[in-house]
Amino acid sequence: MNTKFGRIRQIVTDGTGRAVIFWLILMTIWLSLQSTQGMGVDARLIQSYLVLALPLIVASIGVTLVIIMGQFDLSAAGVIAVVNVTIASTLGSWNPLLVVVLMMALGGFIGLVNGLFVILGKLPAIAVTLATLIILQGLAIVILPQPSGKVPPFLVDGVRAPFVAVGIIVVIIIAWMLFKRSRSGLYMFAIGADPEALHLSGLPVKKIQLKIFVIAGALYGLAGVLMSASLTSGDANAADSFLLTTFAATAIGGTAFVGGRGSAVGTLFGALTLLAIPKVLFVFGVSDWTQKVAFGLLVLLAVVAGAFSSLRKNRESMLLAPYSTPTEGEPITATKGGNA
Amino acid sequence: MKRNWKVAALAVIAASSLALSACGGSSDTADAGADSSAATEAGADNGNPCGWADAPRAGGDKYVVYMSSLNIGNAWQEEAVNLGSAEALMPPYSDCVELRTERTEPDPASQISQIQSMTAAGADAIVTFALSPTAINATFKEACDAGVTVVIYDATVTEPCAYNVSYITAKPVGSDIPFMGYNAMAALIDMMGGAGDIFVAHGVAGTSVDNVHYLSALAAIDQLAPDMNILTEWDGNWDSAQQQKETTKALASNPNVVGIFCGYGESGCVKALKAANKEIPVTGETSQYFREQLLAGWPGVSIGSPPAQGGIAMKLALGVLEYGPDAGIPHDIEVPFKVVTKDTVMVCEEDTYTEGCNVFPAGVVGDENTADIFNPLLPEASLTSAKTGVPPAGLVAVPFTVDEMKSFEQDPSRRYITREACPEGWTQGKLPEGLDGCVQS
Amino acid sequence: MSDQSVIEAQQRRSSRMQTIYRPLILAALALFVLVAGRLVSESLPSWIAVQTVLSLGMFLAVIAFGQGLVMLTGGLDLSVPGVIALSASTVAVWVSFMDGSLFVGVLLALGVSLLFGIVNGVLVSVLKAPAFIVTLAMGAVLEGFSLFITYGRKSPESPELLVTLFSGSGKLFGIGIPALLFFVVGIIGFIIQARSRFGRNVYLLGSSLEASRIAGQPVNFIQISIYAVSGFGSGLAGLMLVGFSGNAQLSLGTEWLMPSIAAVLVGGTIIGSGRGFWQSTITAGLMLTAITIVIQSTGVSSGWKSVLYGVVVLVALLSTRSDIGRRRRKKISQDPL
Amino acid sequence: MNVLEVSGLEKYYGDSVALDNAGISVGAGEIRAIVGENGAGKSTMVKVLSGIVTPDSGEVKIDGSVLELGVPKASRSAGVFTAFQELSLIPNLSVAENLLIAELPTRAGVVSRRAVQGKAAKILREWGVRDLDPGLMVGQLPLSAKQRLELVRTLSQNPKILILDEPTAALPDTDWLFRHVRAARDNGACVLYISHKLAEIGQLCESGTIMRNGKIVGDFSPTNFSHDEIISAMIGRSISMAFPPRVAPIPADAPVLLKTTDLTVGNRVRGVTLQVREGEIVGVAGLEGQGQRELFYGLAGASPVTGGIIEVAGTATKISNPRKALKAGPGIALVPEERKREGIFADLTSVTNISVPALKKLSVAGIIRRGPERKLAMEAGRDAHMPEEYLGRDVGRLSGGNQQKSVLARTNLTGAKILLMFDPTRGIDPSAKLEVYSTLRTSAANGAAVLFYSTEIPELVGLCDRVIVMYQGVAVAEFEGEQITEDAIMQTAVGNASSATAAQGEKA
Repeated sequence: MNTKFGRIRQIVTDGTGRAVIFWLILMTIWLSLQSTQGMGVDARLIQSYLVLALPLIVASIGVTLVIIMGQFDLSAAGVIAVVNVTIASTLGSWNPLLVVVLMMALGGFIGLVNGLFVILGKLPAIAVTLATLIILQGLAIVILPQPSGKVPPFLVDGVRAPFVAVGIIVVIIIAWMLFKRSRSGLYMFAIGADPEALHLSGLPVKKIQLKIFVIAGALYGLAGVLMSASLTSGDANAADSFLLTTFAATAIGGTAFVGGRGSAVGTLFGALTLLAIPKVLFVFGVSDWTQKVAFGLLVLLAVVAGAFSSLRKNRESMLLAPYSTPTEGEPITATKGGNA
Repeated sequence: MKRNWKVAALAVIAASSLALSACGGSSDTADAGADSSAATEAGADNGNPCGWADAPRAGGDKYVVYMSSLNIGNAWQEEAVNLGSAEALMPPYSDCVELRTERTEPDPASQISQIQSMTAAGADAIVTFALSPTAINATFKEACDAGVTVVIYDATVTEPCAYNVSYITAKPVGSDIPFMGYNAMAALIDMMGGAGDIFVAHGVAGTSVDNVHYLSALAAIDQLAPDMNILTEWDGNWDSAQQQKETTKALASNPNVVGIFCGYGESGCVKALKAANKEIPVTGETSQYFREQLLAGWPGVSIGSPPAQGGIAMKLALGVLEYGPDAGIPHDIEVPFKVVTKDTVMVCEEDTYTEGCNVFPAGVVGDENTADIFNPLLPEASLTSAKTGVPPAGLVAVPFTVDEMKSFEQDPSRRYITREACPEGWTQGKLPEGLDGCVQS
Repeated sequence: MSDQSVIEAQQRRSSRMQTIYRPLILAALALFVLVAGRLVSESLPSWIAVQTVLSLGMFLAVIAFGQGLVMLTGGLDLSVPGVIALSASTVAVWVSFMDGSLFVGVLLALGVSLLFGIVNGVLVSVLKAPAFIVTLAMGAVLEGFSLFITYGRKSPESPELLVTLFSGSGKLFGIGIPALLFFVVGIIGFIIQARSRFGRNVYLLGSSLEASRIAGQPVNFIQISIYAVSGFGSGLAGLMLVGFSGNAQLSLGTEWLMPSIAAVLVGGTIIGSGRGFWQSTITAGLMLTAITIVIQSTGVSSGWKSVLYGVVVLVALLSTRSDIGRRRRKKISQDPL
Repeated sequence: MNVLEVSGLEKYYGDSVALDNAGISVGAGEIRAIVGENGAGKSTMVKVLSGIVTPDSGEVKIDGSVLELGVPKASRSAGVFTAFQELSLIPNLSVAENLLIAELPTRAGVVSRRAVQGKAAKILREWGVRDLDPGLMVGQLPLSAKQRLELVRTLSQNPKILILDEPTAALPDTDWLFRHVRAARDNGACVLYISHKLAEIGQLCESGTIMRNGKIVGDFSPTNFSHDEIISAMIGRSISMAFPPRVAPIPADAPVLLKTTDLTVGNRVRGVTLQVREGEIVGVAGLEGQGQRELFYGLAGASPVTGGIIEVAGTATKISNPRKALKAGPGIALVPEERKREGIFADLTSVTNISVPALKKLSVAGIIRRGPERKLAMEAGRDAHMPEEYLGRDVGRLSGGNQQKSVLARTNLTGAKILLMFDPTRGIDPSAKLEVYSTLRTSAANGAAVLFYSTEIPELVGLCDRVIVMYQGVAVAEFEGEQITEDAIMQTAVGNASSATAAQGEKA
């Protein structure tokens, strides 16, 4: 398995690796066709593509964390909408950093409420977050009856400044690498796999779950800020599509919906893929009904390919499972694995 | 064995997705072919195609113009984009313009992405329906800065560099009072004899168009029938299915209603009323179904957004390309609309514009299609264009003159509603219709 | 073995709680809501209101049936709006443009819905792709297809028969046909889910896929047939809705997806377990419909309305929580006696 | 003065009682056995002591100071450490991370793999475990290794109060454990040892406590109490712990129902040749993870067979899934290893669980006739010694024994003549075990061919007509009649037999 082929095989069967590959393919198609059509490829095109992707990336990562923990969260779209209209209606001229902190706190608070209902109220997460979603989307319209308002200019220009988007993405990747290896990170994966075992080990499972809900909420808050920055205004309906796209990004990123496994980096590229698809369709001149069909099929392709290869992977791992001699003899040898 | 056919399944998906992209592409090139066939040698004094003000951004012998609407299978959206496309495919424009039609998925990110793509692909003009009056602004600004002419129809945007072609603040033909909401509500009150309780349907909550309609309608109530009650309100989402569902619910809780302020999707309201066999006054927009009901004597007023705005917006865009951005073409155009009641409803000859006609013969178009494709500003409109996006042979566009366009400029007092700002020399104040507007300072 | 027998008694109670009490509670709540509606409209409660709740509840029930089965086995069917749109436009286009017979049109529509349901099922069961995302993408594809078949056409109108059947204009003993159909749907659904072999297989699969496999159940076939049924149900709903609203359009199903999921959840079905009962789902559907009717006629602005709706859903979830009975009894058992 | 003083513990789940005024006191340096049927409250008491479960009332004193109940941290800091029956290990974390889960060493908030693994490796070495790579995912370990890891994790905390709940359920060499338990005892720890295996208790414990229905029903001294006496006390009525008698030796001409030749499953089963005759119970012995699971699952079509021939009733058959297995010749049915995951439908009633194979013939026009279903389930249940009053109940709520009985009842209903019983008696109480034995024997007497794997060698000795020993995926030895002794089996199972070394070489 340590042959070059083996390693390539490993990348392809690994969710994250596959997401990256799929994304790279789409990007190549897009940019190559773009450059052959009229205007060439300039940095600003890619820059604005990344800026547009940022909110989805951050929100989807929030969703991913909750899913890794073995729970479900539909409230992202609601939080983002509320944050967006709050900024546009009242915080338009506030200190941008304060805005970021406040909005992440707001998101975190909503995450806390979700978590309390799920963990203490013993209600299914999907049901609770569906309810909070409806509530939050309503609140958004109450706060901002019609699109208007402005976003702190520093935020707007800040996010658009060259290399900021790339910078944020790099930061996200590093942050994930660290979080994954932090205690909370390990516990998150553990809960997703077997909360009972963690409980028996004497660890505060509920507290950890709550923590993840809060972190996810805070990330939605941040996503709301980023979206506001790219919309430069408030619109109560602007975030509606996040309800489903966040999950699509997570799935394309190779995170299984069963808990205990998954990767934020995969999700990051899942989100980038989702936003690359329209670009590809555009350069192909795909419009009208074919647009929806092609989009659907590409998403299916991404996900099914993932499911398919991981299916084979499982089968192999079954066959390659190691021997063990429980007597104190030769050591057990098997593929070591980290989370995700 | 098992695995093999899984592979097959994947292969199928992959293949079909590519196939679709391809056929999408081909369909587009077909459009291009349509006009290039009509293309002639672009000869002109200043060397530009058709002798227009500036050279095409992408070079080439034609101006690249994008026409875009929402991809939601909505009859009105289709007609608007079709009338716009047809305009660019009529002589004289067909020789100067390469038309590219697009559809936008209904979420801001998609539209932003698409506008960016259009700009990058060398658009000279973008004529589009905007999802939000504010959310796309930054992107429109980028396009403007890149030298693209951006024209928005129906709903408006607050970005100053973009041209708004809209009916929202306009006056109906033959009326001195602006605002569709106000006029519709006034007509409803009139039909109800100035008293009684009503339902009010919103469009999509949280949009400016809906807000303007709603507020001006409320203003009408305040001024004309202050003691009238609104029993129930709902979000109709400008969708007849939703309108019907909501009307049915509302009738369940308030069967004693005597009038409905319905708006787009009115056929849903009427159908729900019929199911409950109640024949009460309804305000609706311009669907063929509703106009036919009026023809059959239903008490109602049909007054709504003309899809002709698509064509008008296209003409404006081409005008800007022809005369140049500095020719003084106004950025705010008000498109007049018609008020039709059971007394003024009149059947058209199929596919031609006879003055005053406002409904097609039964069976020519579908229930949801709008009966109101003709507009004083778009005499060259035709049913074929509205249906297919391709003008019937021999039909010729009637270009605007700059003065013509100026004559339809929006009244500055109503500028605040669409731009959230007043022109210089004006300050924010209340309009006679009760809305925020601008007053001369 | 005293504790065992105690557990048994408790089991009896909690299962009755599930199969009888909860649906009754929900139905009672639905009625109560209509009565309480008096506060916002003096013409409530009324016979019309009851009929409306029943007929709208009928559409919801038809969609929630398949949705419920899918959720029992740990999935979600987000392709519902797509299937509804496709089946609706299929029948409408077939009848109004191809001048085909309604019968064939209906068969076509249902056939297409069934087909794509099966495709969903194959992707989920055989290729082990997450149902959530498969059905989501499939929904987009189907919306594309229904755009395609109605593309460039005048919006297709519904066959007369469907209109009279489902628009509520057609009546039987003075009662709207849809309202009556609610009970038909309820009974058929109950027979399939609670009494039929197929229903049993669904519960077994939902309770434990592995055990089903070892016990020699045809798991893939069952899973595929579940999604097929869900597709078929949505297709059926498409036919009903195209009759209800008089013409086919893309948006026909969009307003029904979330309510169908909400009905199943408020009905107490737990995703990916063998727990959940049809009678609770449909009564939950009735209650939610009644609530929307009353909320609609409150004077508050549309934003507040959805806030109110969300809160009510949350409250409904809390009040019908499956372990609530057990908790109460625990307190009793704690006192010295 | 006792180290552990428990008094008046009460715990109700709904209106079922798990602990009923339970009290116990253990002194320093004492190894106290706690015995009782499943559902007697042993595990609940363990969880109360560990702070996992909060009792409704009661008090726990350690060294005279009251322990804060329901707080895991408090219990740990008071020196209570537990090795749980249902192993508290996380499958997707490494051995090292599991070993140190409670206090993972972090560097700048990040848990450094190297530090953790180093520390873990040291601990493992201290406790004489050299066969566990700290970097391995626990999910990939065989059950025996997991159990060992759980034990090391508990022992390494130098507990003041050491609680071991069924520590040898999957542990092959008990000596290793006993060595360390005694060591802990000598360092003044007090040990609560919960087990169904009375033989072990006799070896290890000085004193014993018997629980029943959440109550303490008395103490006993393992040395001078007979097993039957203890068991009678546990279940409240007297029974004798005897295996059902073997029927007369199987006639040589009895038809061979199941025969494999060089059967391979992945690389876990590497060329197993065996045959089971009608009316015969063939035992399979082997330490955890020697391929016996794959053998059973391969035969049942639950794992892909990669080579060799399976002959069912004399005809070579390809078995690609459990459904095919049931249909093959006289039918092959499997009683799976993981009862909770693969055996029962926890959310559904026993009737529903049992009637699965009969659904087709129970239903008319796709509708299940419920009367006949109940009747059929009741009969099948009776044959499997399933008390009728449980039939209407969700299986997930029944004791392990009754769960297993419902699985056996279902297996019988399939009418399959070839029964693959994979450790059907794991973790179920003595009386239930007896009933399982007799069920097996009866079906064998009725002409079934039974392949029977058990982790408890005495069962194989007591029940089987023949025993095959697996080592490293190969059948290394076969014993018949008088040859079947615990010692012989154990010797070959750990690979000491000459054939085993051959297998070794084969592997290398």
